[in-house]
Amino acid sequence: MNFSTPPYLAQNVSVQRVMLQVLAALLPGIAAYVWLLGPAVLVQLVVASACALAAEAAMLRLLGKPLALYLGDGSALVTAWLIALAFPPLAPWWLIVVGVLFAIVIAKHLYGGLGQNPFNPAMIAFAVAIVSFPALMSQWPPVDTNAGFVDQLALIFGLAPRIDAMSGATPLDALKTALKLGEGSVSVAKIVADTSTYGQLAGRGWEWVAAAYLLGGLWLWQRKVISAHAPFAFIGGIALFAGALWLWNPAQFANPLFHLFSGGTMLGAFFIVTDPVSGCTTPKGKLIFGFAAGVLAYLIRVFGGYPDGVAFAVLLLNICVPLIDLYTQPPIFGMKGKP
Amino acid sequence: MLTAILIMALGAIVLGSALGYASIKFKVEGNPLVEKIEAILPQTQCGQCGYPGCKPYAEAIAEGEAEINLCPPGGQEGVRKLADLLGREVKPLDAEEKPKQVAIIDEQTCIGCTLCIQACPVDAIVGAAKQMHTIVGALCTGCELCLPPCPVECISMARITENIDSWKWKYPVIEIKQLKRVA
Amino acid sequence: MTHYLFIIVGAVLVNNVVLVRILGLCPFMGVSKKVETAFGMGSATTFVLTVATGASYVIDHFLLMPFGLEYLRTLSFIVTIAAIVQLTEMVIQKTSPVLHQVLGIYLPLITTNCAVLGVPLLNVANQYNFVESLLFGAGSAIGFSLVLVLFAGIRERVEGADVPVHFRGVAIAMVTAGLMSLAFMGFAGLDKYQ
Amino acid sequence: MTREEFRQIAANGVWRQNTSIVQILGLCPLLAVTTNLVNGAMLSLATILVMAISGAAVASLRYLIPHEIRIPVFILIVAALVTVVDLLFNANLHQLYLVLGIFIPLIVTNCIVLARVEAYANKNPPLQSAADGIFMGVGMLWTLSLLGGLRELIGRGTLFSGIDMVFPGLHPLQILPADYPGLLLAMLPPGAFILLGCLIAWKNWIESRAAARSRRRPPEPATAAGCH
Amino acid sequence: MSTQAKPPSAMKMAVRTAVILFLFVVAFTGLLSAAYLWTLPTIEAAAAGEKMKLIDEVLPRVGYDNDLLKDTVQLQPAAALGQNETSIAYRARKNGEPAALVLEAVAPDGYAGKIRLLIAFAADGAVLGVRVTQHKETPGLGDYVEPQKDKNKEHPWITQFDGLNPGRIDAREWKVKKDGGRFDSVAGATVTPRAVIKAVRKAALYVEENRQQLFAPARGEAK
Amino acid sequence: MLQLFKFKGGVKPDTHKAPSLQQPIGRAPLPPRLIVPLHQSIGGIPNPLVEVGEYVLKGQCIGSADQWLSSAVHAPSSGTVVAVEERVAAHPSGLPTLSVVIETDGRDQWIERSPVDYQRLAPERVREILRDSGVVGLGGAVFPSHAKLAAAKSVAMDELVINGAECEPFMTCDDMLMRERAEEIVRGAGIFRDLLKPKRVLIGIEDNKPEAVAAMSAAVRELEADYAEFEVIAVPTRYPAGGAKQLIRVLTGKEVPASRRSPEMGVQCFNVATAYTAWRAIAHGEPVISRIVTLTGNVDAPRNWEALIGTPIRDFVALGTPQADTNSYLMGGPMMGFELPSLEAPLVKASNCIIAGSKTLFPPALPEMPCIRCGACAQVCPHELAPFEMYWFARARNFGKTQEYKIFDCIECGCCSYVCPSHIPLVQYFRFAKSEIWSREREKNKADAAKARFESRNEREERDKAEKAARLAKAAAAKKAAPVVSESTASAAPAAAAAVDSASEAQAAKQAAIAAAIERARVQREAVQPKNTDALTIAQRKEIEQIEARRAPLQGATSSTDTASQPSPKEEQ
Ligand SMILES: Cc1cc2nc3c(=O)[nH]c(=O)nc-3n(C[C@H](O)[C@H](O)[C@H](O)COP(=O)(O)O)c2cc1C
Ligand SMILES: Cc1cc2nc3c(=O)[nH]c(=O)nc-3n(C[C@H](O)[C@H](O)[C@H](O)COP(=O)(O)O)c2cc1C
Ligand SMILES: Cc1cc2nc3c(=O)[nH]c(=O)nc-3n(C[C@H](O)[C@H](O)[C@H](O)COP(=O)(O)O)c2cc1C
Ligand SMILES: Cc1cc2nc3c(=O)[nH]c(=O)nc-3n(C[C@H](O)[C@H](O)[C@H](O)CO)c2cc1C
Ligand code: SF4
Ligand code: SF4
Ligand code: SF4
Ligand code: SF4
Ligand code: FES
Repeated sequence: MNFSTPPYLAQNVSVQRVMLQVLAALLPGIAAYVWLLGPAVLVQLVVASACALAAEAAMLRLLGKPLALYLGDGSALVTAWLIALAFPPLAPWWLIVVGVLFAIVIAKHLYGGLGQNPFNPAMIAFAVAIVSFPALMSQWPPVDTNAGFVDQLALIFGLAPRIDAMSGATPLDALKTALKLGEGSVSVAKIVADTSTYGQLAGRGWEWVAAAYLLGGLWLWQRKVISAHAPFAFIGGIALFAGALWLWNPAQFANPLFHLFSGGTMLGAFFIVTDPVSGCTTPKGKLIFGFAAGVLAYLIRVFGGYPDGVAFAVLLLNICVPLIDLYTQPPIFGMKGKP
Repeated sequence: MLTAILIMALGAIVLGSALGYASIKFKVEGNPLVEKIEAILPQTQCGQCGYPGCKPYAEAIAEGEAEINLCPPGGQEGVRKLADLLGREVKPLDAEEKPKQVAIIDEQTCIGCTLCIQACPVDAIVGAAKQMHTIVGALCTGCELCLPPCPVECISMARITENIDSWKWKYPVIEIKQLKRVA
Repeated sequence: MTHYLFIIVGAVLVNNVVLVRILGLCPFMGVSKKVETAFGMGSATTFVLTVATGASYVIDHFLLMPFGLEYLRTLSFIVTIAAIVQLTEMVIQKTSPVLHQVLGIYLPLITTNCAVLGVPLLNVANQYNFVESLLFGAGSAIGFSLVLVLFAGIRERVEGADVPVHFRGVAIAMVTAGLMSLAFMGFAGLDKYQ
Repeated sequence: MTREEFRQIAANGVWRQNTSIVQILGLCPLLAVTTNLVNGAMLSLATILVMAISGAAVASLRYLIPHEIRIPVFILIVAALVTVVDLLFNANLHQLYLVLGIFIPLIVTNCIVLARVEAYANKNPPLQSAADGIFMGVGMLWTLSLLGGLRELIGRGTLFSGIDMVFPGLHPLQILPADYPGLLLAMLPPGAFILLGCLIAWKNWIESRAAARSRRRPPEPATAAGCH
Repeated sequence: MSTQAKPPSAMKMAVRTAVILFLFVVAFTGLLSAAYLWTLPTIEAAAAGEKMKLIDEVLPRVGYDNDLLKDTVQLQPAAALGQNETSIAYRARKNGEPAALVLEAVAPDGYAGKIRLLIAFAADGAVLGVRVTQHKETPGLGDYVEPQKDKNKEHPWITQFDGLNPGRIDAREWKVKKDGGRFDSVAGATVTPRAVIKAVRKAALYVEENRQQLFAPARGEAK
Repeated sequence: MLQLFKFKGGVKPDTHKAPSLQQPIGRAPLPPRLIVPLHQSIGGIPNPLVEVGEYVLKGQCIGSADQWLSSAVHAPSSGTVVAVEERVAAHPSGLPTLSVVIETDGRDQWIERSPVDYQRLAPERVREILRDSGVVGLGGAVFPSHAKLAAAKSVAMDELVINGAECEPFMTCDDMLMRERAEEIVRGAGIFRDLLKPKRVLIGIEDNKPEAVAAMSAAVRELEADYAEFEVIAVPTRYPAGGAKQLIRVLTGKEVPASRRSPEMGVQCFNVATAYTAWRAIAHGEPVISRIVTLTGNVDAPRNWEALIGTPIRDFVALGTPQADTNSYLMGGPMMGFELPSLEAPLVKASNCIIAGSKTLFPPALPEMPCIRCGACAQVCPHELAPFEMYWFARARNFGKTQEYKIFDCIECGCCSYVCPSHIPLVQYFRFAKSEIWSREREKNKADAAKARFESRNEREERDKAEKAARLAKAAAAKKAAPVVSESTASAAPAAAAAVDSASEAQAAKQAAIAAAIERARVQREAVQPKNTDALTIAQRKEIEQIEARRAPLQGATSSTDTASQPSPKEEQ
């Protein structure tokens, strides 16, 4: 029997379209990335996508779910792309594979697949990788050493030895290390002036990548794929804390703009804290989620043990989502101003 | 060694007397858990759980003596609720789930012996001695306890069928693939 | 002052008893199916753990150490804790039925919560003074309650998910606890300024 | 104790009522000390010792213990035994003692010990209680060893590391290639949780397969959530 | 089930339970104490053995002939050692002459907190050996200062200190190669080695400064 | 101009209203047979007043209101009753319901009508007339209107809202009614006004119906004198602006929570068609026997028809000549209506619209994907609920949680399903959860009652046992001829003395009787059993009927709530 149910009308929307729009919004950021660091990241994107689709297909088969229906929804691709963009571009291929497998198999399908995972799969991948392979995960190629594509390929696929020249650190990491070694005797201004790692706002050229993510994010917002609550609360959280500490001691703490345009801030704000599945759903909840994630990300990147804190901050807030949602349910029709 | 024993013995006396004193002073009767459990049981009073009624079964569960999956009228749903209440794992019901039934007396055959009235735990049968008996459908819990005592076997069970008022909306989609997997 | 703050932050988040130190897991897994019950368990444990750290400190410093009886620590701590728990239970049951409704069924379980013995033993190992011990005890207990309640929140949600059959129940809860613990690794280093 | 009884006790302890993957008790040592196989196995052995003796002790003394103070008395007995074991480890396996840290004294609060004492030894004769303790411990032994072995293998590519602490002459085995990078996560708490989760799922799978074979009718999933 | 019996009064119950608990406690504490007394010597020996095993790693047995666990000196808290509590230094003597000194130092600025070190100094101030005894550095990254974890099994990183005398080496050289010094380091993890190098140097300078007291033959308190 | 308010959420689907607005309301031809279900409104089931073979006149009452919350049912035309039996109902279940089937004689002869001047009657009497005329809410809920016409005692009535919004796509019956019969609607609203005594009467009409607004405004203007407090207001077009609570919100700014009824907040709402029928009932003495039904969708001639209640839908849809690719028929609008399980079902008072559907008009539902918690549903929910949370728990059958998320505040408007990118039939899940909860509620009540009876029975048995023991003791004492009766037994059974009677003797007699009865019954059964049950003689049937008749009062006396679970005699055999 054709079990048809009201309403018999429906808007022309689908999960696939939502996901494709998210992928599209990532393109400007990817373009800037390629321009800055060479095409290595494209290789990573391909590796991650292929692995994600394969893992997704395998899990769907294993769990007896309709393959055609789910494989095309694009959510695995979003996860894969975010992983590829969050990992160092010259990380060995197997590192990304491990990350993607963790994300798709454990973080997503053990919880029943799309829409049911309490944790952000891409961030699980990142956390697993940085905890397990901190050395590989903190080596970023310096912006200037634009090695040829072939060299990059060789590095990714382990055909060439990993040399020190290829392993710098991100501006955030470098600044943190420098401050730590300086033991209060050097100021941020001096460090930033000293080396060539730092550009106008954040790392040399990195601000362009961040700006491109911002652009894509704003487009998503305009298309109503995401709501503005979480991203802006996230940015606000980082800016507030960075600003306060910077005002208090500009020698030891970088200015807020540096923090907004370096590391994973922009990618996180528009593509990660907005993940509908693992994030909060109520407006107030989204504000709390974004703000607290921003604050935690800042604290972890400045005081904690990892160069950037977006992934851990998001995961920590993922833990709190059910309770935040529970306690921030907006009053329903007719119950405003009443308990 | 002696100090050790002395110090520990001191502690023992203090704690021991405190505990002994409190165990009498703060004695509490009754068990609120039993009531909560009983509220979940279907009150069919059929004894299929192996206990003479729902309350004894509730007491046995509260004591930790009985499994939670013994009540067939409660069904799997009842097991789930008990598991929820008691924080135990859900277990499959220890019997087949039966459809809901009511007892019907074939009035032509009934001899008015009153034996079924005595058997019915919930007073669902009316009638007087040597007169015809009848079962009030709305009150009958379908426990089947009136079947065996009837000397002329005039009582039978009928399935309750759905009508427009008791009709329920069905679970929307049956994910066929999913089902197969579970099976 | 900041020193005390770091002890608390360290105990609640950075070295969370459950997710980082791996103590008190049985109640963590057992009493986290519902937020409400998790909250009850958390409150009961917080109370007992705080009292237990205080009592243990007193026993250790005034009964055991003066006589060089450190080897009796485990024995004396746990017997005292068991007695405290039982007394508390009986008193609450009689005096405040409401409170007993909330905490009653959890109290007896607390005796077999490793954290309740583990935290006093860690206090001894860390050579904390009385105030530090209490803060550490309370902090650990709060950390326990916090993750317990959050975990229960997630479990309530995951119960509705389409988890693969063999993973339903405890197995997926374990995986969830693992991912929570992974998230908590993000706090690493935040207490190093102590 | 009849043979049948013995078999029952053994089957219960080793598989059917396995503390770690069925009763989900005694988790702390299970997860905390299983960074390698040797640690897991050694702690289990210590626990077996404690459980066997405490079971027997409680079962023999059960008529002397008043109901009101049974818990403190059980704990007293267990704690005394644990401390003895602790002292023995300290004296004879000092290095291992340092590695296992507070998890030896914590055998006291290991829920299994007390749970078995309360649920079994308190109601059964000494011999059975001792057997129950031993087999419960054996159940724990194999799960801890398995988990420890898995974590070690995935995390480092070796097996039996730390064996030299117990048998000074022996050496760990390098199972995976020497340049295996090692998934450190497996050695850390998250890895422990996740692997145990998988172990429990594995057991569920085995049981449902066995049930399917014997009944040709699948059981309900453990939790009745989800859709039918 | 003696529910029919009249419950005893609270006082009576208190006495009864107290007595029973008392008996149990006496019995089991006795058992425990006996075990303790029985194992005590072995435990002490094991602990001492453990200590010696550690010391052996930084200071070969051949260099001295006294029982250095007995020949100790108490050090007051000193910033140079990174210690804020008193610590103990062990003195090795050969034929009564000071041969070496083993002390504990702490590098406070490791990547993830304190790194505890055990360092042996020769009588002339040269470093004989260094071992990390406790640290929280990132596994797989900063933990190569621990020889068991070091990939380079031939010449673990920590052995680079052996035989060096900071008094004779320029301070500028007492750094990782990346900073223009003489010490190797693993790329991507230079915070840890920098901290260890600095701590060893500070400790050496401390020994240099207090050599008189530290190697003094008499049992006395240093500084 | 009145200040309008906004309600949150809502959607704007294509309206598809134009096709059925091209023609004036037509009068549907008299069908040969009318099937009139007795249960057409919320509340008690009307009792049948006619028997098979009886001749009825148009407008004759064939089912009387059962209780206060119930509404009468009338014969839509004159003819002969050919059956009073279960017939498939216009209900999503497709289950049958007790209906009166009338073979029309084509004369369409009215029963005597008695118009009244309601202003002279007591309000109570007016409400009674409305009830007995079968006036129920024609906005969809078919709630007996007289029940809504009692103002709350504590709160003064501020506004009476007349609902002409008609926000559902396709549907135009109210629009046409307002265009053509505006005056009678206003007069009907006047009756409501006179009963409720509100300060203002607000007639809300969506602004995509300018003709209706104009017609209604004109009617109000013409009747100026008596209807000064009437105001016709165009409200923004947005589904579900016609939901009573939404319209009240838009017009008055008041939000009526689910837990309260609108009169408690000084406002009440009626549909325009309800007002119209109320006027017809009072001023013309015509009970509700017909209504305007939109016939539209995949038909050649979409139009509004005034059709008799009871018209089989098969006959009705033929009026519009459905196109060849028609694959389904909806009753109600596409947002809240349902697919008719059978065309044999008749039109009822609730049937405001019949839509012929086709693949192009209503594409088959896309496969359901998992919810990605995007929140789109929550944004459009007019009751500001969290549909995805309710869905999550309804799916997992965690009904307690669905109630925490206020599933009973859901008005099943379908906005959430309309926007869901995962194509989840959310409303279905909610309906499923609601009916499960209701059914559990019923079962729980039943269990509680059973428990109470079980306990009282146990108590009684205890008492009986004690009494019996006392009696026996006494008898024994008497036999022994002991001169003194012990104090306690005497007090335990003071009344039993009269019935002193050898207990064992009675027992033996009983035993013998039972044995005899068993024998009798065996013989009887042997005689009866071989017979096939469906070959019963008339006499036997009569007998069964007599038994039934005897049982009926018994049931009535003892059954309190659930008559539903009593199986019909057919199932018995
Ligand atoms: C998760 C993580 C853990 C780290 N742990 C250590 C560590 O334990 N020791 C260390 O020296 N560097 C560690 N680092 C690297 C430092 O952040 C810093 O990048 C590095 O020490 C700079 O070294 P370089 O001067 O060789 O580039 C870690 C980095 C990350 C991302
Ligand atoms: C059980 C029940 C009792 C009701 N009682 C009254 C009442 O006493 N007075 C009244 O004006 N409306 C009453 N209502 C009507 C509702 O408040 C509402 O106006 C009516 O159901 C119309 O619903 P609709 O807005 O969905 O068409 C009652 C509704 C229900 C379901
Ligand atoms: C989502 C929804 C939409 C509705 N749309 C209309 C409508 O467009 N017109 C209408 O008269 N009633 C509509 N109703 C019914 C009204 O809520 C309400 O029942 C009616 O106006 C009350 O009048 P009545 O009792 O006279 O039917 C709708 C109800 C719901 C729940
Ligand atoms: C706005 C938006 C943001 C998303 N962000 C993430 C993300 O951060 N990580 C991820 O794994 N998937 C992300 N997804 C994809 C999808 O929600 C994710 O795969 C689910 O968590 C899988 O159940 C995103 C999707 C959307 C629409
Ligand atoms: S089986 Fe269920 S309904 Fe029957 S007596 Fe036992 S508890 Fe009651
Ligand atoms: S009538 Fe029969 S089946 Fe029904 S409740 Fe009574 S004994 Fe049970
Ligand atoms: S619109 Fe659909 S997918 Fe989005 S939250 Fe609601 S139910 Fe989920
Ligand atoms: S159907 Fe219910 S939940 Fe959905 S939008 Fe309408 S009122 Fe809200
Ligand atoms: S072993 Fe059970 S709580 Fe730790």
